[in-house]
Amino acid sequence: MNVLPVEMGLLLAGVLFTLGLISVLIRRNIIFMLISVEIMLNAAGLAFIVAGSRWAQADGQVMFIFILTMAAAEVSVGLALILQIYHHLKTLDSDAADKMSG
Amino acid sequence: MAFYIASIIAILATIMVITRYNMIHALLYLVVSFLAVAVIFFMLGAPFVAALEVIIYAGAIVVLIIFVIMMLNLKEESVEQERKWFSKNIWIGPGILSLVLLGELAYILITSERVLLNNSVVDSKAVGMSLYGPYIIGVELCGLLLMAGIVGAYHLGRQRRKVVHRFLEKAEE
Amino acid sequence: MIKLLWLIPTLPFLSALILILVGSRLSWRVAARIGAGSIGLAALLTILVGYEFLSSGKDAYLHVAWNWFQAGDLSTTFAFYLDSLSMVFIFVITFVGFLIHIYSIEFMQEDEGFSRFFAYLNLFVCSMLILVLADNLVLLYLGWEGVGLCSYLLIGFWYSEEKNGYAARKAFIITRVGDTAMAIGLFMLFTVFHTLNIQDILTQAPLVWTTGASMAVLIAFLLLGGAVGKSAQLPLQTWLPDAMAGPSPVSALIHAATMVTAGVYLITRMHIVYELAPLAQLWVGIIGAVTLLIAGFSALTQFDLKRVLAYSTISQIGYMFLAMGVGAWSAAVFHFMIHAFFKALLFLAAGAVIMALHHEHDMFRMGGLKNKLPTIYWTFLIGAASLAALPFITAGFYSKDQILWLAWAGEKGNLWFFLAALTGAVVTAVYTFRMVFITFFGEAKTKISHVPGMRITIPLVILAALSLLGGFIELPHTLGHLTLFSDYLSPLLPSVTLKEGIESTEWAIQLVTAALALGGVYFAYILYVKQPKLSDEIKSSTFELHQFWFRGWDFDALYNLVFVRPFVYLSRINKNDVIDQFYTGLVQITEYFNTAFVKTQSGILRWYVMGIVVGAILIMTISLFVQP
Amino acid sequence: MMLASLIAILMVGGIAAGFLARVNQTACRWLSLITVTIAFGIILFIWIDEGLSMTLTDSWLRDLYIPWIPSFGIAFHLAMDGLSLLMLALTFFLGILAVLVSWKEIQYRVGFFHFNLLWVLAGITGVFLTMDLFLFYFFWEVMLIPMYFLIGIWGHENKQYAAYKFFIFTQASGLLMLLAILALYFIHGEQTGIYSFDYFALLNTTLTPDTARWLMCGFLIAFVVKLPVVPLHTWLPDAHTEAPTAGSVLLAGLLLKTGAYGLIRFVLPIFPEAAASIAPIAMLLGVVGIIYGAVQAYSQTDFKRLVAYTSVSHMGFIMLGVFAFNELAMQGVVMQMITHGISTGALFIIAGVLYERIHTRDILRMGGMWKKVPFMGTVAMVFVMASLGLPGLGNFIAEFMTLIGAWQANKLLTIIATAGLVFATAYSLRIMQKVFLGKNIEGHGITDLSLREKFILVPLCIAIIWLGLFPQQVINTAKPTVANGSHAKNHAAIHNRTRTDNVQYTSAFDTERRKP
Repeated sequence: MNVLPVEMGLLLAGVLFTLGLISVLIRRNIIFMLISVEIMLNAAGLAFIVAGSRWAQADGQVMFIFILTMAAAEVSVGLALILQIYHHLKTLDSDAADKMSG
Repeated sequence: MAFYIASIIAILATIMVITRYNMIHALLYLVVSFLAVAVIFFMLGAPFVAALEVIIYAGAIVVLIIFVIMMLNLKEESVEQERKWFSKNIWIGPGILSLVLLGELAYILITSERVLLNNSVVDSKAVGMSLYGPYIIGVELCGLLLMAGIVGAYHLGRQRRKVVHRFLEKAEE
Repeated sequence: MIKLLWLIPTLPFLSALILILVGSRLSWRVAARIGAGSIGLAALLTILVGYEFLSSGKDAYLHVAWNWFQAGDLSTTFAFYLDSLSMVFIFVITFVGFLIHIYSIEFMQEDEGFSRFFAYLNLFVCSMLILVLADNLVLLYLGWEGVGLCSYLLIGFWYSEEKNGYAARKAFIITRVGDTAMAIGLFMLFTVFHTLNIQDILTQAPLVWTTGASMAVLIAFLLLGGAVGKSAQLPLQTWLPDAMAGPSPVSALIHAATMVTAGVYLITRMHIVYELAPLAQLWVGIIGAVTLLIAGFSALTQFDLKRVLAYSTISQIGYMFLAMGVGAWSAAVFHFMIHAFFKALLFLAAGAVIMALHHEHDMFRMGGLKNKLPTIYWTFLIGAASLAALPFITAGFYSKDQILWLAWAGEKGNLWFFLAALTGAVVTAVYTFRMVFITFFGEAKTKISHVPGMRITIPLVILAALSLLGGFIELPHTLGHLTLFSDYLSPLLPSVTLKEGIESTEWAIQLVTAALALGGVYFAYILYVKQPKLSDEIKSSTFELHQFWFRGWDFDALYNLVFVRPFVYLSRINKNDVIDQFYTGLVQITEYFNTAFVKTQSGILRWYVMGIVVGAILIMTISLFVQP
Repeated sequence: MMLASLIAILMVGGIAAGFLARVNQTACRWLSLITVTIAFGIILFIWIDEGLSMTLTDSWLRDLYIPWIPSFGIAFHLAMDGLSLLMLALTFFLGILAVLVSWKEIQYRVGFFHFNLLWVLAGITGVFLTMDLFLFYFFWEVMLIPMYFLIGIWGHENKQYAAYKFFIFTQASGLLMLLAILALYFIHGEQTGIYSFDYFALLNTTLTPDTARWLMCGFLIAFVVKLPVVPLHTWLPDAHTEAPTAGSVLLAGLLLKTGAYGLIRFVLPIFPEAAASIAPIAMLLGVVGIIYGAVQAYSQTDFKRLVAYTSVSHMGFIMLGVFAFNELAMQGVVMQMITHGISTGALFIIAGVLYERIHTRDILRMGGMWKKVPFMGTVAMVFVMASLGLPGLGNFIAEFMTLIGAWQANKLLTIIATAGLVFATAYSLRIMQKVFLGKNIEGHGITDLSLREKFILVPLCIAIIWLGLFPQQVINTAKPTVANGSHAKNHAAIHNRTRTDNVQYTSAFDTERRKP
């Protein structure tokens, strides 16, 4: 296996994260926003793995597992919320849920 | 070499995800992206995590989202709506911001000292030792979190049964 | 008997207390007995105490009622100190006070506030007695403010008239200005002597200060400030003419006989300090001289009977100040006593006239009362003669002559003082007899509605007798040379050192004085009886000056312009408190920011994410490019 | 134990009264009255029993020490000296009157009103007794919140605004004090290794001049806002005007005094040098307050607002006296705290009594009342005279001692302050003129004081005259606190005598002991 420089891994993580971020910013559909968040979480996990691999330690993977757990919980709660929002507002438009505006 | 190929696939797939109008298509590309990342994990010497990536991300989470989309029973008009929401101008601001962020990140990485990855494999056993050793408190917290997630999802997802008199319901219509 | 000294102020106090608490339920007869009776008892007690005091031959008697308060170095007692000076004062206060109380029973009979009137009057007598009997300056200050309060209450006695209330407040506030100076004087005295006990201060003062010590001068000036306020001297004299809004007995007791002479008492009491502060003493004399002239000229132009008397009071107290200014302490006290007799008489008689003419104050609407009210006429005439110092038979002549002589011959006297006093004497004679002639001579212009009864005439007669005979206890060198009064005070008050070789001129001075007084009377006779048109001509030819004097030399207007209006204006424009604007401004700014920032709380999720991104970029940029 | 019982009685009584009102409102009023009277009785008992025999070296009467949160060095520490005793006597005296004045005035949510009233009193009691700074802050807040409700629920037209303003001013300044307390706590802990909020322990903290000045400012601001000192006074006219009568009485009579008490108890002993260094400025602020309050009072047309501004003016004397640093001035300050509580409280009660009858506080619409209500007029005259400092009434003793003491410290300022008495005369007489004298313009037909109102006002009258003629007892009681520099250190004697449970505790911040 080729020996890779660390920054390439991290750069990949950064690119993926940025793509997710752009998506969050431009989408109005809540489900798409949730998907984009998943992309960003995944990118963060990738960064951890790269770091763990750099030191040949298990800690990076442990962190990834934590992120994974969190993502799972987040998705389940998030989807439940989406169901509720859709139920109440009859739309997936995140801008429609602006009752909290000051 | 394989790393670069996988990387490019991941990036391309992700770009496809964020540009689709149809959710199901986007999710399929997302699976591809996750799989590519799983390959990278494998190459980085983390086979256990690669497996988890496939099973949980590409498997469970994506499937969950698909289920929800199916529950919502979205039709063609949702795709149309997505198209309507998706103007060209909307890209400009987020794009610039994100690129700035990415640029700064790249700058940090490039200017930092060049370090090569360690080529050793950290197997699942080591991960397990680590998880149930020094990180035990984290595991417990994750347990709590999942618990809260389950309870929260159940509570939020429950359809409240409206107890309204039928005449009143009629009146509402 | 002397042990009962404490009862003298206590009796009026108890009576006042009873009248305040249950007065409204008492019939006027009972209220009058309590009110006047308590003063009568006090007067009787004064005579007994005085007799024992004089016969004991002691210098002073001290009665400590209780320790008032003591903190740090300051220790004050509620103690009464009787010596020959306070003896004179308590005698005048209780005795004249008693006569005025008797007079008031008839004068106020019809008034619905009868018991309230007596309560205030008794409270006044009590405070005045405390003032003159006080053993320390704090207690003196208590009496000092107490009489101020009673003066306020009594001037504004008929409170439903807005202008009475105004006069009352004016009196209180202006005297308070003087009191403030006096209070500061007390602070300074305390700082120097660590005590406010009068006798301790007086014994220590010569040891601590040399003559002319700046501290002594300063303190003397500050105390003078208090005296000037209370005694209605320049520049704080403006309240007294307005104070005539009160009932006539009040004017007689408070604004002629007793309270307004409190300043004289204070300065006489502290005479050692003034001896040590020649500059301040000189100013006492200057203030007295200027005041007596200013007030005298103002008195010439008044048409309200009581206002003439008010200005006359200011003028006569000016004489006392002049006397003190030249160090003639006992002459000042002597004039105080005689003045108390004849001025109380004049006020009471004027009150009787006013009452008889249905509350008519304007002299020019009186006239011809000589035959209709003969008792009043004769007593008023005696009082006026005494005030004008008609020679040889009136007490006023002897007391005033002494002052004139000492202003001329005394070591601290000078020509200007003498000339001022002399001019004042002429003016006094003119305005006094102008008053007499206008009021009692000529034809009657108003009908008499009330003929005074016994309770009014008896006090008048007694006071008239005193105004005539009171002077014979102190006669000048040229006329019998009797010095009962000054001998009596001599252990306490130093006598005046005369200039070298001046004694021979005394008879000449007396002659001039007598001639001028008689001349003044004759002048008034010509102007107001013989040729009334002449007075009108003079008046119209000097109209501006006349009005200027009539308004009391425009001091009121000056003070209104300089002090009252700015204060009221400042207070009015700032009614809503400009400082609060700062805090409301703060609130407005906060609210402005609130409305500005609340827009960021749009409820649109993507905006929040955008915020997070921008924040992240900022932080990263800062950590990248700003190296610590 | 008696000290804790004072607070406990009031708190329990408050809760009980709150519930009792659901059954019977009159019973609730009686219960409150009895509760405060019992507390007053206890204080009088202590005063007669021990207060009179106090000496300069043995000046602490009672002490109660119960560890509360020992790991942070927080204790339930109450102690009483002459100053606390006087303040408590005033508190309960006015407390009784506050219950009485509300008898007819408050008809809405009676139970909650009395609950708040008693809890304010409990808070004030705590403030006057506690010797633990954490506890002090606790009670400082306890007295604040019920007061907020008193103004906000039972006040007049603009009550919400006034309540907010009052709350924000006091709360914001109180937080500064909390910061200063914490800083002091940590500095002391670092120096000695003992982390404690105890007043007597913190007294011995050595501070650099700079630190001391900052910390003092924290305390000072809390206290001068409460006092209040110009320019931090603007909450007071609003709060006093809008509060119900009982609220105004408590505000003017007691809450302002907690500020003055704080200055005497905390600022001067803990930061003596820093306090001395700002003394001229503080005195200047006091004098500005005297004059400014008096000028403001003159133009007010709202009776209660006028009286509120007189409070600002009178509190200036406290500032002047406290920072004059001598016994005379300090005695004057203590005296002023008591007499101002009585005289201003009485004026507010009179304003309330008038409001009940003619439903206005505008003095331009009053006038000529004397004819109708001579008794009320006489009582009002006494307190108006007290407020202008007439000798023979308590306020004179206070102001005279303050001024004569201040004269030793700063001559010019004292002269200006003395001149303030002239202004005091102007505004005081204006009250009398506009309300009771002059003509009855609107023809109000009103009745004189009822028996209950006489029962409220006559004791106040007697008290103010008594204080004017026989003030020595009060002066003696306060003497050890204000005259003796080492007063606080005397506390060790009684403290050791009573403190049996000398608990050894480990501090949470005690790094030495936490090392394994």
